[in-house]
Amino acid sequence: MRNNPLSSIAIHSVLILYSLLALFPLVLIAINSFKSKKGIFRDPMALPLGDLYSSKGYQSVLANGDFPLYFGNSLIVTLISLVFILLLGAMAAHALTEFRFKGNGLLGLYLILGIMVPIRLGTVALLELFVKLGLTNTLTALVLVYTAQGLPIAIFIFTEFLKSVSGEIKDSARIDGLSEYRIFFEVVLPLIRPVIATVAVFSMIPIWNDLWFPLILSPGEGTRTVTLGIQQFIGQYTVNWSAVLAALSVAIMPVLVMYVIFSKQLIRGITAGAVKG
Amino acid sequence: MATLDINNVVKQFGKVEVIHDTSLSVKDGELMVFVGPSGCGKSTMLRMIAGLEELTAGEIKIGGKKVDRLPPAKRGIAMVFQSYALYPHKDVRGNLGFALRHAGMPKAEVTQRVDAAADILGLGPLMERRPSELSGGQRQRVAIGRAIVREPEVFLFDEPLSNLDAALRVHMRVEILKLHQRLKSTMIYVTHDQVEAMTLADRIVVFRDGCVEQIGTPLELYRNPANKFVAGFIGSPAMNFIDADVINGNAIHASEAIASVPSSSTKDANYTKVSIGIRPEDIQIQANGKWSGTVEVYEHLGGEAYLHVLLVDKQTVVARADADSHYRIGETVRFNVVQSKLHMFAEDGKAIPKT
Amino acid sequence: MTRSGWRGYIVFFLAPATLIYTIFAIYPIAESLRLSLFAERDSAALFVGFDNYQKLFTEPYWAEQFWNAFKNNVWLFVLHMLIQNPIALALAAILSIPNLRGAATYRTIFFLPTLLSVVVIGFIWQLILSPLWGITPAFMNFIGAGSFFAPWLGLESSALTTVTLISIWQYVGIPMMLFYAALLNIPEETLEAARIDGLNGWWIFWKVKLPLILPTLGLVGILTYIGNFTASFDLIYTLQGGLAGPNGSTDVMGTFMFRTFFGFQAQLGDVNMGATVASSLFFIILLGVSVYLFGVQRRLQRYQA
Amino acid sequence: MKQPILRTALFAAVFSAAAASWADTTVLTIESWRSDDQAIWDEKIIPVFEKQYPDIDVQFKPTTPTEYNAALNARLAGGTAGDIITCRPFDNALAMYEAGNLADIKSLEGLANFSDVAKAAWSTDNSDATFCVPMASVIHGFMYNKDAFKELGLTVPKTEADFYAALDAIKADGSYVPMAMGTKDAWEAATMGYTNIGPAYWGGEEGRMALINGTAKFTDDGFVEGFKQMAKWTPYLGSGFQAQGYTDSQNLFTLGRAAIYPTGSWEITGFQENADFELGAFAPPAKDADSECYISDHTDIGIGMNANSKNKEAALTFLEWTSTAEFASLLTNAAPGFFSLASHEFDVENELAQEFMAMRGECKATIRVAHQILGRGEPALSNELWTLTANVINGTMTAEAAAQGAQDNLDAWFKP
Repeated sequence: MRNNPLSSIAIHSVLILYSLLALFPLVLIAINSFKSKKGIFRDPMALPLGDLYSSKGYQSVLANGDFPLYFGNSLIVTLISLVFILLLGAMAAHALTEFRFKGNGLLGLYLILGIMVPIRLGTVALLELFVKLGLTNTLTALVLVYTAQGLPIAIFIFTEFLKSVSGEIKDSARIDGLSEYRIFFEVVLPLIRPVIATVAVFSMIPIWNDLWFPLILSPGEGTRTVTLGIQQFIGQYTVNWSAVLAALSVAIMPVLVMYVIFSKQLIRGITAGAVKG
Repeated sequence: MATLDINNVVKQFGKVEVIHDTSLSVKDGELMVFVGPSGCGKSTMLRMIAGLEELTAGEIKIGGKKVDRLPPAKRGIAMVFQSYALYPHKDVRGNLGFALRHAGMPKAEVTQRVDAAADILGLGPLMERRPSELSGGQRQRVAIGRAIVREPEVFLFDEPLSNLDAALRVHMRVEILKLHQRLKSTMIYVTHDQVEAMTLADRIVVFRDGCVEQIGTPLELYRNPANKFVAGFIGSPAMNFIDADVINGNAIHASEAIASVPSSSTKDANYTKVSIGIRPEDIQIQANGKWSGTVEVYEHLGGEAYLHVLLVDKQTVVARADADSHYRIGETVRFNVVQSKLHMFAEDGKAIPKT
Repeated sequence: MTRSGWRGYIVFFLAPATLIYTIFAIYPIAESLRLSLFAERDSAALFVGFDNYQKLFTEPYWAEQFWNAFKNNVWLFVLHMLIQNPIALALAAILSIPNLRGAATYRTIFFLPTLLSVVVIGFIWQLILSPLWGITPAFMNFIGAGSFFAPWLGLESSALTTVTLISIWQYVGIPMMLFYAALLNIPEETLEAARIDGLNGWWIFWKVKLPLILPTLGLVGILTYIGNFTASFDLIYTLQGGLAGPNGSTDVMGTFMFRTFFGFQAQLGDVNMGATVASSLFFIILLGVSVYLFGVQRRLQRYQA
Repeated sequence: MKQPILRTALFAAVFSAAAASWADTTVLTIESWRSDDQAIWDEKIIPVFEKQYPDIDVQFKPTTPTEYNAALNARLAGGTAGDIITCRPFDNALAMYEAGNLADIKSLEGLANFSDVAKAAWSTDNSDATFCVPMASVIHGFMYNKDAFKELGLTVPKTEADFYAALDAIKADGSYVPMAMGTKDAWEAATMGYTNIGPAYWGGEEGRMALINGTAKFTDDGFVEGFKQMAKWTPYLGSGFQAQGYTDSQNLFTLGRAAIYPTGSWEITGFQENADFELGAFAPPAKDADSECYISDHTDIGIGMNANSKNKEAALTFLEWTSTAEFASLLTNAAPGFFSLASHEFDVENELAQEFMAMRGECKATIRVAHQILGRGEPALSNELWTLTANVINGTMTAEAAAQGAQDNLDAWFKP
């Protein structure tokens, strides 16, 4: 598109308008996290100035000295699950698209069945399984479930993109004498880096924000995640909204950082990696 | 540097047989071109030689050694792909040296070989660039360079020029020819372009529907096509075919006898219809020619010209004309054919030998 | 690549994913879905074949809930397709303009809502839309449309649409990213060619870019379809509660299933009927995915080449 | 994996009383939906118990109420649930008992401290088994802004007529929303509306028992009148009440913008913390000056034992303790508004709580109408009442239709 100033103004107006729509609720969350509950409802739009200002929310989060631990747990679980989902998912998708073998199509379909029913329904069987394995109240249990939960969609997307990767480059690597393993790790993985970033962004959000499985599988003090930790502020009749908003304002930071990292990868991958045919 | 032998090779994908019992051999240092329309099996054959596809039956030998169960890297081959297949995340130097480094060759030797190859192909100034920063021709040269550094016994080219524009294609064709003369190595070159085949090949293999139609030097194929398919495929513009009835040993077209059917053939087969093949260059426009037709299209290429002539029975023939004379559309022209250069094909497409 | 005999690497690539997935996803889900063929009689599980399915589709109490939830899901899907995906595509198209200033910042801003936990999204939108705390009423008065304000989340006629719009606000970032990646992948030459052909920005988008990213459109479509049945649960459960009020008007397959399976307040969970609802949902999604895999996707792929 | 070690530890504790080391501490985990009460348990209740029983370490591990039932049932099925389980009343706990998850604790001596009415909420229909120690009840009624009433010169209403007169007066004045209630979350409509004021019309326990015996129907006048009252409330609610959630109502009232708040005693702690004005409470109005008033004194929380607990002995010790006067007093004073169900005499210090307690003397008590026996249909009648009542207030359903809907629910499965 040619850069005439008029259309440039129009474009930025649209973008700024949508930014406002996206940001307005977030700004509300941020400013209200610095108010007491009464302050929030007295005037939700007001800036937390003067007697409206209250750091009680943050204080009650900090007063609970375990929050750094919860953050650590959430990070560990999210990152390790992501590594598994991306690596194992890409490996499986690679095998499904690259090799001809009996049952290939069926296995491909089998591997994406999991998209169709929320794994949450299998909670009881999962819990019984982890009790048998002695893995309740461990982060390992969460990592395993999230990996299993994230794999189908990852395999689905990876397969879609791998189909369009040129076969010749893999053949070329074979002639260069690379083993099938090295072809995957040294040729295919770098090629699909942008897709990996996309799937990473896609997969990390439900893991980071999940409440259910931490609640069932690892509710123990040492293995609580942030979302589970926040639940202590949500009661039957009284909800400590200041604390909830404070905790969630902080909780968005790690995923935001992860998103920025991944999306940089995505853009760099796309613009630098593509070889036109 | 080696010979290549393909013995009774068959290839099936599932239940579909795409290569039927095929045998051929390539001599040491020969540049053999596989040519044929798309889907004829030429690429599949190449991929089987490379080890990228498995044989269903038969065997392949390189330098007398059976290789068809070996992985690609152990066969002593190198391959250049249509899409170049460069590693996008490595620069030119990295791409050139990748296979050697992977094979564990000492660094110094890798550098020496890479530099030598870069020298041959004039890649010197581009060594630090990534594939995305190269033009199509440059990428193609890197792809060839990558094959050269491996000093293979057999080079395999899979339609390497079809992604390039016409001018560059001619240029690269010459470069490959020069390369072959310089390296004197055995090469197999797959293309669907008969011009490339004619200009490059020591010998050509014509494929159709998974079968070898004919093997021979370009001139052999041009002069003595084994069948109507090869005759039509080799040569540009393509050979003209005129349907004729056989009456009393003569091929009759438009109630004129074009040629006599050799008597040696009529003994074992009783032809009633034949196809007469005439190359455009074997038609002579002459004012007193035996046949006549009207000019439909007049193509002037500068050094030569072609007339598309509509005959009385609505068949069209293409004739080469004198570049200096001038013709109008719709004009009636008369012509003769060079009898000695006529080809004759039976109804099953097989050439009828000239006695 | 076909080399017969033992190809260990295929096992190497497939086994880890298949194992983890089978043990920790398929096995537990199958265990649950199996329950749809059983019923509880005197504290013992009794095999009843397809009785539960018959019950689900014939008994008015179940059938009404099922079709209500299904109908709501269809509406949810339609709105996401008509609003979310076009907005995502438009934003992605604008962001992919070469040398756009601040593109990375915009992209991050647009994605921010997607990163938030549904707890806080539920809270903040209820606050914003509430008739009591003044945010939306004040805004609507400001633009002179004050009389159009209504307690949208509480009215049967508008609750579902309102919830859907919030969901769109939250999730628009994901299709936007997919579109964005696809648009960046279009070779510059193709666009140059179009420019030489005399197409302007709008037509280039319409006639060149759009057809080229059709496969991504298909992918986004099927992901929207799946998400519409599975991911919509959390937001509705948080915003409208387990009964998906008012009067069931925001009930979708996800909330219906969860409520039936695990129970809600005084309502006890019924794992057998819950599994029946879940299995039905499974087949609905499977149907959609099959249509995509065997119909839509192939056609799109052909277009691509 | 841990079991053998734990069991060995228990053996050591039982057979060698001298072995007073860390090894013989038994850890008891309490499952509860009362995350609001975390501090009360951690700081006030548990320390008192642990002082008396130093070898038992009690941990209060609540789950958010919206997830409690689902999460607890999953944990019970998976075998990872806590030893002590906080019980919802009636059918919900009964189902857990019948599924073999709650132990029969009828042998507990302390149960003698509770009335049969209290125990009925956690016993089988024939009273053969009792599976939870009754813990607390909540009393329904209305809270009001005393300052607002003073300002407008209003007195506490005793009868239906008084009640609407007061509402009219507040509405006419216009500076307050007469009544803080919304229908978005639906449950307030049924719980704080229909089952709050309804007993006055259907005659409290008598009416409820009549439904159970089959001598009355929801379509009878008393029950329909309850719904009619709901429809009458609509004009007194704030604008946009359809989208007003429970949190909104709470804040509307505590910020001093509404005068009357139909509610229950459970709000006492939260409201006293947040309101800047003086709070008062009054009982649901009687039909007229000659009629009696009725309150829902709802048995709300019990506490029982996981039938598969590995620490049964310690768990029973703890349950026994919860039936003592000490626990009753601790709980009621730490969580004013949750009134112990024990027959012990103890003092309640909180004045507002006293006001609610006083209603027990003035009015006849009953429980929420659909909770016992009647709630076993599909959907559970009390859930159905949420929706029906909300519909009536929203004006999308007539009182008669709502009553018919409730009766239809019963007819579908209920045999008196």
